[in-house]
Amino acid sequence: MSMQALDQSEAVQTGAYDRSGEAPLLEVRNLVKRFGALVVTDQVSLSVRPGELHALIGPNGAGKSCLIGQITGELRPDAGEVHFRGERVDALAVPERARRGLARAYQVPRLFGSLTPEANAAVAEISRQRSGFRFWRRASTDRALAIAARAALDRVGLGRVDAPDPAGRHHPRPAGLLAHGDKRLLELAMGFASEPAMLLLDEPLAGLGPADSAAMVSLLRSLKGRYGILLVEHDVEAVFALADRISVLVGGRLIASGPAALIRTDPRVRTAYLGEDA
Amino acid sequence: MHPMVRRSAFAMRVATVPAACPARSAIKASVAAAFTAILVVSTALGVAGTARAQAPASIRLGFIAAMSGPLSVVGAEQKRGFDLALDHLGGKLGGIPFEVIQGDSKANPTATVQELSRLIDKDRVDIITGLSTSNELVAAIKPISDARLFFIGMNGGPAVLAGEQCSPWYFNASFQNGQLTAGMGAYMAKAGVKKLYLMGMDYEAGHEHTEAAKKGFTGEVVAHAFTPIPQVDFAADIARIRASGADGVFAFYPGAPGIAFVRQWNQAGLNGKIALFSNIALSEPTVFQAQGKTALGIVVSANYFAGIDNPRNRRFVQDFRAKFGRDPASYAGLAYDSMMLIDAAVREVKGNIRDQTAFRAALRHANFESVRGPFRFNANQQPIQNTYVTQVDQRPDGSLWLRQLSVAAENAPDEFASRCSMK
Amino acid sequence: MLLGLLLAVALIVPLLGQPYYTRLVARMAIFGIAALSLDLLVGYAGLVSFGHAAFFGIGVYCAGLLPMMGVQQVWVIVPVAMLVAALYGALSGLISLRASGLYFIFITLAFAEIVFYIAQGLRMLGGDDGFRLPAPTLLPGGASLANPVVLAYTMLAALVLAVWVARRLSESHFGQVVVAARDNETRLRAMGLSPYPYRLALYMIASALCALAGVGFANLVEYASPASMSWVVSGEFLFMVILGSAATIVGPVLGAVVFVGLEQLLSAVTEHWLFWLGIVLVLRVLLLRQGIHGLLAGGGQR
Amino acid sequence: MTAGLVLEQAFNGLQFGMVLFLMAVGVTLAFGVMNLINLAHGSMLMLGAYFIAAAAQKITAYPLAFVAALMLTAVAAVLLEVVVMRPLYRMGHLDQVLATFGVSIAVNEAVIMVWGREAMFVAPPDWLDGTVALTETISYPLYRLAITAVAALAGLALWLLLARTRLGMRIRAGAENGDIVGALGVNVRLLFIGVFVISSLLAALGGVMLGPLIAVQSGMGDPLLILALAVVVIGGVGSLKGALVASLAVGLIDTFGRMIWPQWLGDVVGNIVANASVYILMALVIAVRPSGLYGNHAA
Repeated sequence: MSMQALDQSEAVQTGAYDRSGEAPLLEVRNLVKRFGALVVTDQVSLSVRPGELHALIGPNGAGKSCLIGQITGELRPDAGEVHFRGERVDALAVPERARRGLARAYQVPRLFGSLTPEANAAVAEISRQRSGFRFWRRASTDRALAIAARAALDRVGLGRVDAPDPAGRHHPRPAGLLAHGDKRLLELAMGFASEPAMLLLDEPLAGLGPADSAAMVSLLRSLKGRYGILLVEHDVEAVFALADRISVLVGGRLIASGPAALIRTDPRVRTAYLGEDA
Repeated sequence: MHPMVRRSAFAMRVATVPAACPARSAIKASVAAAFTAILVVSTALGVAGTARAQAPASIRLGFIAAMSGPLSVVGAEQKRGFDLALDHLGGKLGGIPFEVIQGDSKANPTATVQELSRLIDKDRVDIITGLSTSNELVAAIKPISDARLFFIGMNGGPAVLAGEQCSPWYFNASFQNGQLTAGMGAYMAKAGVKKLYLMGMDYEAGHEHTEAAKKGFTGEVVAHAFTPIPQVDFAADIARIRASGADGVFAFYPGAPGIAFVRQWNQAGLNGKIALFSNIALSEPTVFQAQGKTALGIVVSANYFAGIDNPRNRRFVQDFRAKFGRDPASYAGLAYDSMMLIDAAVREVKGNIRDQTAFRAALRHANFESVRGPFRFNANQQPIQNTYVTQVDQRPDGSLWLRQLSVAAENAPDEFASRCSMK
Repeated sequence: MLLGLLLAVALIVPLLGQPYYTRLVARMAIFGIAALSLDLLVGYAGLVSFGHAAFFGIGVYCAGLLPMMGVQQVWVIVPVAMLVAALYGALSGLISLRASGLYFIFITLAFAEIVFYIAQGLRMLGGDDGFRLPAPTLLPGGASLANPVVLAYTMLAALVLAVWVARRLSESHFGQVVVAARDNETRLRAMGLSPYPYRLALYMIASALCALAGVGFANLVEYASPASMSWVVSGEFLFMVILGSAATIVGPVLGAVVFVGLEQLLSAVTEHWLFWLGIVLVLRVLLLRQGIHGLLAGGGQR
Repeated sequence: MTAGLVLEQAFNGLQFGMVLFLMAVGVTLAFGVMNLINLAHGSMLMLGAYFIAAAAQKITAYPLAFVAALMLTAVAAVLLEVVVMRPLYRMGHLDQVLATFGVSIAVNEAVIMVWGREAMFVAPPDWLDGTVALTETISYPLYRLAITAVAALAGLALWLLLARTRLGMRIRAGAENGDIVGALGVNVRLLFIGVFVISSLLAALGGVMLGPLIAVQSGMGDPLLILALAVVVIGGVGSLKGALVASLAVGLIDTFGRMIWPQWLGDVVGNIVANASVYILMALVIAVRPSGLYGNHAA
């Protein structure tokens, strides 16, 4: 197992403490992104400390997904810097940033639709242990792989999906046919399997029913403190319940940032954003 | 202009789409049945075929030509000549009853080999004749020789098969590629051409034909150009011809490119300004309909054309016209000749073709009356024959025909005979 | 079960002493290997290559050229052919794999056409006419692949081996990554894997495997020409894969068997066989959505 | 190379490019709007040529035969759309490639079954059968100029249709999202038939115009289709501008390349490069821009 994997597990284990004084895990400085005349990211700076759950809220079209895209590397910023674990990463490609510990969940879950949930998690494990160029060993009978995949599924409560039916037969269902909530959980599980330092979650509650929603909130709560999390979410109630810190993005510009209590009472936020609801 | 925005779904489906509506599945079931049947039949054929008995009482003649695919024009014309020969032979080959097993070479060398395997191994033919293109021949001679069967070629003859790779099993009853054009170089020089522009399709036969046209030409060759096989627009080449200052062009373009070349030559207004020469491949009866009047005046050389004057040919052409409504192309004439050659050889050995030494000797004698006039085989079993110069002309009824201008080469062998080890 | 039956028939046929059918079996096995190698790309990686015949042709030309230099041993010819194909696969793959979807389909066609025109331009090798194989490939012990029985068994063995290797490959860690990249490239990237090196490796493997089929084909027809790498042949390979159903390994082999059989049957019945072949293609796509393999495998479940 | 020759070759390259454009624009339109890869597009060119050859035997007035040929092609296109193409729109590219390849070989064989194997004759109209003087020494076939002009007019008409008419707006909207157009009350089925017919007519127009120039024969459209596909990929799939630029580029590069490469590289290598030049160009473009010159999406 590589040195990097050890580093990462250390980061996970030590995540439970309050680290407000520590160096940030992720730091975004003066990021700018334009599409023609439209400025979707306008001098945005923000940071996420280890173990912190930092929520990013804002109306539709505020540029939240674009910001996440620039952090993961799917979009190239026009100006500004992205630092992750003390290293400048804005010139790196998506996979390289991911390998440094950035894991992402998408608004619409992105899965390997034809593979079973277990195999989905196994691919994440293959990615983590860099065994993609093993040409001969069967993935399905690789015990180490199966254990890791199972553990990842269990962690999000997805162990049941792949279980044998009452008659004892095994019907592995392709991930593409899972229920929406399960797809989202599976995507999270795959994020964990790569033992990341940080999770970027793009609206994990969107489209979930009340039961699934509650399960997801409790899962997020359990993750809090162990990973740095940047959470984009529309469900304001959930955000205020979960977040250590909240930043408000309106029209590509960060108009406020701070602890939940401060944001709730911030007059600019109330007029610009929460006002719509109130 | 508006760049169109498009959906960017590259959907690779996984093979787990469930069957939808019941009406469809009924169709599916029948298609399924059909596919399964094909699967079973195509493999079971292997078992069924073994029971086939042999019938040595009559001769089994294999006839293989390009009956499908882009060059099937040639195969179809060969078949016409072949069929007319069957009529004239009255169901007997050298006095012996015979059976024809037909194959389709598809103008594709590998398909040719496969089809030959069917004729040789499964249908157990005694003699094979046909083939339409040079590349088919290159691929075909080896398996035929290995099977120790005689093959009588009906069209074309690449240099390698006349020279280094000549085979005692291969008799070319048509022409070695260079023979179609033998003597044309001297003829063009005599006709007053000072600067000659040579061009042809970029494949082996194209090189051989244009190379042959160069022989004996005393003037200046200003260019020797080749165009890719699929090219059908010759505007750029015609421009270069004009710019080269050539006063004569020799162009080798069989089939569709030939039609295109002649039409475009005409449209560029070069008819009558620059003399256009070729061999029979460029302008012959199968393309007369498509070339129409644009072909008038083109001078082509040939080892066979409908206007050759001898009793055998008069009968052949007359019956061909009666049956198909136009003059035979050389493909038909040479196919007819091949059959007559086989007929004569079988007659000479009194049907005992199993005596291969005698049968080979009989084939070499070529004791038949050819529609093309004088014909005999050289030591390499390629023809020794005349090459005629003809010009596309018009009859009073508007139809085109080839008028003989002169004889370019008389009783001439091919140039590669000395490279062949056969004596 | 059906496969076992098919294999049994294939094994028995060469014993019957009917070279035509023995060659037919060899032909089916050869195209089976070619179709299977294309299935690795089309089925497992979602890479629709319209230029796979280039690698087949490279195999054919290697089997034709090496004997000119006095090399006939299968242990030299096959590795050389596979290596050359893999190298051209790497070279063309480096560029092709940057493109996707429709662009990939036609850039692979372009690379195949480039090889085609090079082969056609090689006048010392007969240009478009091609050339006769100077000598067949020899197995250790001296058995010649020009002997249809030897060839049929050799190619059947190679096919069985190829099916086994392809199975293992598709189920390996590597295979899982390749399938994952087909299903969702974005997810794979976000997980830290760039699909590019895996696809390139697969492209090279598929190219090499197809060259193996090409060596067999050269010995079957004892002849090499650019015709063996034309875009029509690439299209036929795709047809075999789809006819049998992609991403199943044995499906494309079935597809190859049926294609070769169908071509024989149709062209024996009518000279307009191309018309009917076209109709069969359309019907396969419109009506038989799961291919022959799906039909046989899924028949009971409906 | 004299200036006169360069001028004449430029005209030739332009004319070749414009014919390619007629083909390519149909390919790109069908892909843009219906997401369809159509390998049967070459068959539509061939049908156009066969129809004018057949029509010209019955109708002596060229303009009437011209219209008849296009109308017959339109009928064939509607039939093809309804029977085969429509279900393909929702399928993957692989299925489309195979099914349309099947259509192509079936249609190629069908014309043989109807009209025989030998090539058909089409004459250009008398009033176009002459030459015009480009320079004092060089005259150029009037008919080739007419082809360039007709192709340019067709391109212009298409642009006007897309940019200035309601139908064009719908086609463009359909390209963006077929479902939304359906919700707005536009009959998507009819719209798709319309686009398929327009795209087929452009190819058939190419066939009608090329009829007197090349051999009207089975499979005549296929080499042009392959080139048109290369053009579409070089220009960027779905982009009309890309199709125009790439068509002209390919036309000119091919025409001049045949003169230049053999001179620079010798006969053997030069001919190989000249023959493969379109594909080499395609590989170079894709190496630099994987979505073609004007394509901004992964197609």
